[in-house]
Amino acid sequence: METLITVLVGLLVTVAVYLLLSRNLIRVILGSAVLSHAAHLLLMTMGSGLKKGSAPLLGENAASYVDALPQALILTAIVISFAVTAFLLVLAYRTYKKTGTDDLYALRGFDDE
Amino acid sequence: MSVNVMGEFIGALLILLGGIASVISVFGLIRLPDVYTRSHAATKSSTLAVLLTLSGTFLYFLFREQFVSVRVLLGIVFVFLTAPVAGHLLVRAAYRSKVKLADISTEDALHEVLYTNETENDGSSDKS
Amino acid sequence: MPAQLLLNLFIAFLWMTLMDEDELKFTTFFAGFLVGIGIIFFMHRFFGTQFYLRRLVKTIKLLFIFISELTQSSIVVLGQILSPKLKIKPGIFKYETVLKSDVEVTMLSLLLTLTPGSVVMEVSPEGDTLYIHAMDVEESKAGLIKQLKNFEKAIMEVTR
Amino acid sequence: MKINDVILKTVTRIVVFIILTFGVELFLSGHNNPGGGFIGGLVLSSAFVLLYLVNDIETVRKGIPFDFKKIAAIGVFLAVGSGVGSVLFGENFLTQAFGHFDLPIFGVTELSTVVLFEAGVALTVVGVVVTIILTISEDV
Amino acid sequence: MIETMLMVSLVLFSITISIAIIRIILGPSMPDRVLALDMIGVNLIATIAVVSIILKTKAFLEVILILGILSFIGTIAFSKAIERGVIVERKRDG
Amino acid sequence: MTITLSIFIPFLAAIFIPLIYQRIKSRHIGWFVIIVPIALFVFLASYIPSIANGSTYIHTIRWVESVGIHFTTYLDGLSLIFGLLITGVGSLVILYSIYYLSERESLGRFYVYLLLFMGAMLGVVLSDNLMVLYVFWELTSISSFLLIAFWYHRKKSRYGAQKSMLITVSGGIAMLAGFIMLQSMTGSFSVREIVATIGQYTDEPLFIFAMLLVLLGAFTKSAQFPFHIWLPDAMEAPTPVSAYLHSATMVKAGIYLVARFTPIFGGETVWLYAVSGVGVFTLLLGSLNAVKQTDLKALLAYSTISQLGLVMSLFGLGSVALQQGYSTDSVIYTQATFAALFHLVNHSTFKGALFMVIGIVDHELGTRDIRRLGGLMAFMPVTFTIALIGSFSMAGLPPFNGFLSKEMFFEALLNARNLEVFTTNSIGTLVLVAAWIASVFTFVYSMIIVFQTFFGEFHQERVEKPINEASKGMLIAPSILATLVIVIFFFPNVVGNYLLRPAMIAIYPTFAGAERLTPHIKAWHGFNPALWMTIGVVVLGTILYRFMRYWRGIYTIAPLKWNLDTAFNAGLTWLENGSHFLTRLYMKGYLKDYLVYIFVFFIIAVGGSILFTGSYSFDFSDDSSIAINEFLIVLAMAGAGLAMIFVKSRMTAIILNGVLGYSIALLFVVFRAPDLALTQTIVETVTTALFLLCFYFLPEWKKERSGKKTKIFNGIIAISAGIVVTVLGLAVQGNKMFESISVYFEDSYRLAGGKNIVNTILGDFRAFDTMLEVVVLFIAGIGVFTLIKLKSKKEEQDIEDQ
Amino acid sequence: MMNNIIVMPMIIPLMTGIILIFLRTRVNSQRILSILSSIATIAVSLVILNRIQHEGILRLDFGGWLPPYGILFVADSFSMLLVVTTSIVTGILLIYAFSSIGKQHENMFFYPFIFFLVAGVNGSFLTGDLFNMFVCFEVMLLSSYVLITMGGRRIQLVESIKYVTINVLSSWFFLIGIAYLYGTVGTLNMAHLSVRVAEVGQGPLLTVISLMFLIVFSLKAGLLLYFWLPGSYSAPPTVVAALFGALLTKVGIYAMFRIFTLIFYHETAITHTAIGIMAILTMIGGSIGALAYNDIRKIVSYNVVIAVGFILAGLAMSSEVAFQGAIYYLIHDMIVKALLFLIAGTMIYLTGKAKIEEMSGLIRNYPMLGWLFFITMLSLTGIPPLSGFISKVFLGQGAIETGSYLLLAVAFMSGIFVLYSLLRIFLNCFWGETIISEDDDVPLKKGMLVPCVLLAIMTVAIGIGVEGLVPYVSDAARTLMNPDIYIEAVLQGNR
Ligand code: NA
Ligand code: NA
Repeated sequence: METLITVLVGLLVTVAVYLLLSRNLIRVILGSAVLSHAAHLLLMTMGSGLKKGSAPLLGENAASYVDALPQALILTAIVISFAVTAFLLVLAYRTYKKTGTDDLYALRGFDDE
Repeated sequence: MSVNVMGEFIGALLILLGGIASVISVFGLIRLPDVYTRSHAATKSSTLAVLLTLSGTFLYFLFREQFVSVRVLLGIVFVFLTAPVAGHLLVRAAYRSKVKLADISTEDALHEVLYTNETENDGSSDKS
Repeated sequence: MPAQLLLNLFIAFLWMTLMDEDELKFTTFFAGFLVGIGIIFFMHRFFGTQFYLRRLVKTIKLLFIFISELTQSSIVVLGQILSPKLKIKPGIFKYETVLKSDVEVTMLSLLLTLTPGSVVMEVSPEGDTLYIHAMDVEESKAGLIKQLKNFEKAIMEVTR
Repeated sequence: MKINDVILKTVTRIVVFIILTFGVELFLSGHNNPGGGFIGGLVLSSAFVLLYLVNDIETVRKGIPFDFKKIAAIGVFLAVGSGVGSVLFGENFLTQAFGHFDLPIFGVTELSTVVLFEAGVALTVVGVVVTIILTISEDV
Repeated sequence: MIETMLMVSLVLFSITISIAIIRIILGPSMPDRVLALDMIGVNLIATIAVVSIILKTKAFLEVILILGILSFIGTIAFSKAIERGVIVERKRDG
Repeated sequence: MTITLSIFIPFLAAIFIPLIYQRIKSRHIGWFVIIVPIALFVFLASYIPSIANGSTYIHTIRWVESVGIHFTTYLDGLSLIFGLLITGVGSLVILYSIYYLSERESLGRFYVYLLLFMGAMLGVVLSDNLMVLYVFWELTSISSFLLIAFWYHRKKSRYGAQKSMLITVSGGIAMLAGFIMLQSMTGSFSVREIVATIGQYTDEPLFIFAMLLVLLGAFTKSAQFPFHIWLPDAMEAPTPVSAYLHSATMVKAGIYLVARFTPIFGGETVWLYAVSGVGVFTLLLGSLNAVKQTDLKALLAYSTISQLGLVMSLFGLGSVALQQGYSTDSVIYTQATFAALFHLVNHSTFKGALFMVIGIVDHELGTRDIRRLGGLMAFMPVTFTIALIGSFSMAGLPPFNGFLSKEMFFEALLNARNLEVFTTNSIGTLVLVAAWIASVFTFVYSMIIVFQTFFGEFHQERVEKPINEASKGMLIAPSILATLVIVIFFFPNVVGNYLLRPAMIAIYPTFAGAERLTPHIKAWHGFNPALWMTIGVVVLGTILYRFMRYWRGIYTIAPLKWNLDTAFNAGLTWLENGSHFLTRLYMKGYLKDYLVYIFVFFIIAVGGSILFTGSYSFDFSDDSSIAINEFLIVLAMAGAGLAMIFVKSRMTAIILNGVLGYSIALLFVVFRAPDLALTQTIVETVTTALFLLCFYFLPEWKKERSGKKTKIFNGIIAISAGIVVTVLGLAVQGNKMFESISVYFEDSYRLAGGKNIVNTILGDFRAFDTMLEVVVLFIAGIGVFTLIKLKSKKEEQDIEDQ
Repeated sequence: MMNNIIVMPMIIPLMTGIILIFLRTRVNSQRILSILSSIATIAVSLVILNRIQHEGILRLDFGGWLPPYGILFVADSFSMLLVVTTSIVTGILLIYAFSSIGKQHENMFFYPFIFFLVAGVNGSFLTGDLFNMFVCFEVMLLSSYVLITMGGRRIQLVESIKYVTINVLSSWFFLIGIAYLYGTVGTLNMAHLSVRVAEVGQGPLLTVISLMFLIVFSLKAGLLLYFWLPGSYSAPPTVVAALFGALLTKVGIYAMFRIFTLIFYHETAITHTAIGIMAILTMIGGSIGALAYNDIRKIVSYNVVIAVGFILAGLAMSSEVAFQGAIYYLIHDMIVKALLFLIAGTMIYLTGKAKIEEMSGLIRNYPMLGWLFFITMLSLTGIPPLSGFISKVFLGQGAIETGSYLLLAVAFMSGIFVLYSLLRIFLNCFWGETIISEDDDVPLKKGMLVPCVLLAIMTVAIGIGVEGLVPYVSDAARTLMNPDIYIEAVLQGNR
């Protein structure tokens, strides 16, 4: 399972990187969203094993529990990446309204002296 | 076979039925000609599938752990309430965004009301 | 009606004290409540009012109508999907309902939409006309309208 | 023909209350079951989002006349402040206290300062999500 | 026996989800995709229900309701986006 | 203590001058300023007797004690000479400037700079600590910079200032590196301590580097080839400044440094080659260039370069004595150093006088162009006399002090010719010839100054102002210097015994007892080779001067035509253009390019090191099982992910992203993470809603217009990045080295009263993370609000949008 | 152990930021509170710094959970020196903001974002937990995202898209780096990480993982991967640019030092060599960039890049003296870069132009500003006795001690490029013909000048009074050189 997920992570990274290298702003943002999916999955596989134990709830009296720490970390990471994605999205929206384009080739900024 | 095992079995059976219903409905999703007919398959059959499964789950927990899962009950109610609304909204959106009916369609009572008087037509432009 | 409810609660408490258990249990209370319902149903004519859980009964009745319709039409639609050759003639038709309030119209729409083969597409701004998409207009229009009437009646029993 | 959202609106009226109740339940049960301030907050805010989706902003604002930025700020204030609070009690920053109390009606109940912290989290989430959605929607 | 039935239904749900994804990719119209997404959401509910039976835990029952809520909200949002473009209106004109 | 104070007095004065200047506008502020150098001169002069008796004075103020940087002042013979020069010439220059600069100029600024310089220069020569020395060293560069650009509205002034600053500060930085190396070797920043212990370290590999770096500092400051190019442009400064900084004192800081470091580095042959080689070359080049100048000040600048080269080469030759080690025979070589010190003093007198004279000409006539001048002798007799004295001294003619030091220079060269290092390949002769030729040209340009300016016909129409002799005040200072030129010729041994001898002892501590360390200076010592050389100079020089128009053409021939200035300017332009070109090459402003850089770096660094270190040992034995449905989900995710790349509608892409998100939630369920599954589902939905919200305003995707090549390139990067992440992930899974700390948290109910471990971690064990995460969310929320609501109104004033 | 005080440098700004949200429209109250809060932060930081000298490294276990299980703050001289400098610089920059940022911004939560930024920065300096550092980074980054876009001018939006995207990417690298590290050694506490890495020896795999962190912090610090920096630092309002120029890269630099001295210090042949090469390339790239443009903001931004290379050259050398040099330079650079950005911004404010060829003779109308620039230029060049000098000496000693001559050469040469690039500004803009007539003279507000003067005083004071800093800096360098001191303090009897 770990291997499968890690390969999936690699695949998601590939997709995300490809999207990030696009010239369309929305693709870039989508890329960053996929990227964070990949990171969260990767973090999951880095615990002490997938599916080895039950859900980390003491009420259910299981013999062993899965690694809870990565879960906590991912939770934090999800929230942060949500915050960032939200901001980035609004930034894209504002930029489009201001400049009339979402083509990153047209959005060079300072270096186009 | 005790009552509990019996209950569990019924639960599992319901779930299996749900699975089958689900596959059939997704079959419809592929097979049917337009979004309107597909929506029949999707919203109804899959709703059925979920209701079956959730009922099965409810029974399973009830008989196995004597646990009355309010959440599952609430889930059933919720799906009951919302699935048709979702279907209705989607079909309406499809029609208003001018997704064509399949050629085999025979009757369109809505066309005259919506599109004969274009001035009344608000917000049906395809923005997506 | 509140009187019936209070009475029912009283019966439940009574039941609980009669049971005389070590601790307070919800199940005991619930059992008492059920007993109360039974007692009150038999005695409600003494109050001169209708049984306060009448709507519940009617609702259950509506539910049964719905489930039977659901099963019937599900079979029809599943058959249509699975039949080797699609022989459906979909279409949109208009239905003017006798129902008035938002809740009633909504209930009707939900039930109709939940049963396979039909989806409510639009409700007219006045709220009295439904535009319905049917999987097979030619074959099942009559059946659908019968179903609608069925639902309308059952709904009115609950709401009015 | 004008769009008539009667079905949607009617169902929403019921659904919103289910969601809200569920959200509060999640928030409270978080310490022992899945849930907690964050998830609870998200569910609560999804109820608000639903309201905004189904009705328009002006209508919702009439019913819920809060400044959601302030709500978020209050939330953060609570979350950070609960940490500062423990400093005032001479404990390490962010020390949470918990204990089991025998309360008259609820029986043996666990009370924890985490609740305060989680409430802050929940309020922030609600405030922020709604603020974001409102801000974008209002900017046409 | 029960175990097998559950596993089979799990596979069935997974197939449904996979096919729905194909529908999303193929379209052709946007409502088609949203329809498929909605279907995925609903089937996820079923899947999670089955998974929690298999895992013998009640931990995921919350997820069921949440998924129901969210797939509903999502579908509303999408249909409004398709129908009107704007999904939250400032003031409804009607 | 008082010596330390003498460094600070000019700085203190510099602070007070602006205050006084604001009050007293009626009087020339210079009269207040001049008190400072005169007082300091008198004060330093009072040390002459005791220093001559062999005393030295040292005083330390602690500064950065822990690093060994102390504010230590050290007064010995060498620093005394320089101290006297600085204050003495300083007094005269200020006196001169009082008449030279009108009160309309920003005198406050001028004198502040000048005092700053004076303090800095005193600091350079009086500091024992290398770091403190460096402090003052750079301060002289800065004050020079400010003085050169005193008239900063002139383009040429700014250019000159920039050039001098760049060159001297660069040299200074090199020197700093050298100093640090010295300290690293010897463990001390104190020159005296280093001198005392250097013998142990001469074999260190750094020793030579340190030497070269220090020399770089000295050469840049003293305008040695090829760094001399800043000096002619520094002539844009007001003439008093040129006289003071760029001829008498600051440019001699490099000389001072060489002298100071002779006991440290002098034992090395490299030192000899470098110092005397560069010196002679500079001497020759300077004199050759001086001849072709038409601007008198430029002529003097090149002459200064040349004379500095002369002094420099002498110091180099003098170091031979150290290489030979102390013996009665080797003492002879110290004569070169003696000559150097002597010429140093002499040069300050005659060159100072000459600068002032040229300043007078410029001041009175408004031009310094030789081609426009002539016949001034009749109108400006005093000026002429001073010019004559100065020039003839520079040319090495008696009865002026220049004659004495020039003769000693030739003698030193003749002595050096017998050296072992030189005899082998006749370099000695070459040096001798070069020096002699340089002297010939020195003679020529000295004559040019005198004859082309003061003889011939005067044409009023060629100059800017009506001709008049300069005011008496302006003549006082050059007159004093001219007098000194003659006085020193007649009483050279006063200078020799009281000033030069202690300095010699400072430079050759090991030779302190040697009788012949300070020779008796005689004007007449018979017809020795040196005298013959001088006669030769005069004869050939006269001939060349007379027939100049016939040979001037040689300046158009290649090596003489070559101009380092053009090279310098071209270098700077090339640097700027090249920088622009290079930077623009990779700073394109496209986000994509920047991302490509990052990924390429990632692939090379991480991927490369995985390959390089072989960290790709996998171990799949610990993997948990995969159920069919799980496999299907993963497959579906892969499909949805890949499809995102190809879909044509952004809405579809969003839906696919949602599918990914929900599927991950499902995976979280499979992985027993209920809280995650919950959060992921909601967050995914809200994110999707946000996407939809914004989409209303955004345009539909256009087809990517990038070509096939770009797509393939992007694809390769994307795939490589994916592979690296996966491989590293697998490697880590196969190499778990420790038990995770998270077992501890399974005790959460007892520890923190919660049964949901994840929630307990979030709310208790790692509550701080959660608190900050909430803050992050909050910032994003308020930030979105700000981003949308705050719109700048003054859009048209957007400068970057021009 | 009650060390609650060491969370204060983060919590005071955080709470201030939150409270300021409620004071949205009351600008004066905002200002007063801001200043009071800054003073409090400075005071608290100074107290902590001095306590460390007597009591050794201080730590605070949040919630009382012992490391490595809980999160903790660790205050050592290195981190506290940076915290102190940050607090002081921010306080001074706030004064500049009062007179320059404008009511529009002030009503839009400008000050809260500044305080959140500072909270993030100080948190990053103080945290002893790797994942918490990630979170602190995000607090800082999110604030910086907002600040860079505030005002919404075209250029801000365009540049911030790049800035945000690149930072999102670097955060991602950070996250997966943490994932890998956690997967290998199973802990997050930095001291504990150090212990565990040392226990198994930093094998190839751990070295590869350490390179992940190299990428992350290089991106944040602008080490080699600095291409995002010039644009982003040129776009926002002056105060913000100054804040960025002074603080943001420093956090990356700090993290780089922390990680590569505390955890990954075993394989210097790979990691530190890489850092050295990158530092050299950074200095070269920065130097070239500083000469490449005529836009003041760009020149100034590339100067930031040069400094990054310079400081990390100290890390590459990896000796106590070199660390001292780097720390001095860090402190110096925070102050003087802030000053430089302020002056550059003020120049643009006064003239409405940004290119050097479009300005001239400013010194006549604004002599004070001109001389401040002059001091800044000298200080950055490393001219004594200003603050940049001493670090140059230490770094030079470190280079010689470790035989890093190429680093030494490039580092010292970069000083010349700094000088030249700034000299171009000085000569072209301050000197030359005065082109602004007395009538067009935009008055230079006192509120803008005072902060500049304060910063200039600091660079002089630090330069001359450097002995006062010596104990702190040498303690900081000693701790960096001997990770055991840090580990001992964090895991006292708890290994
Ligand atoms: Na996400
Ligand atoms: Na992220």
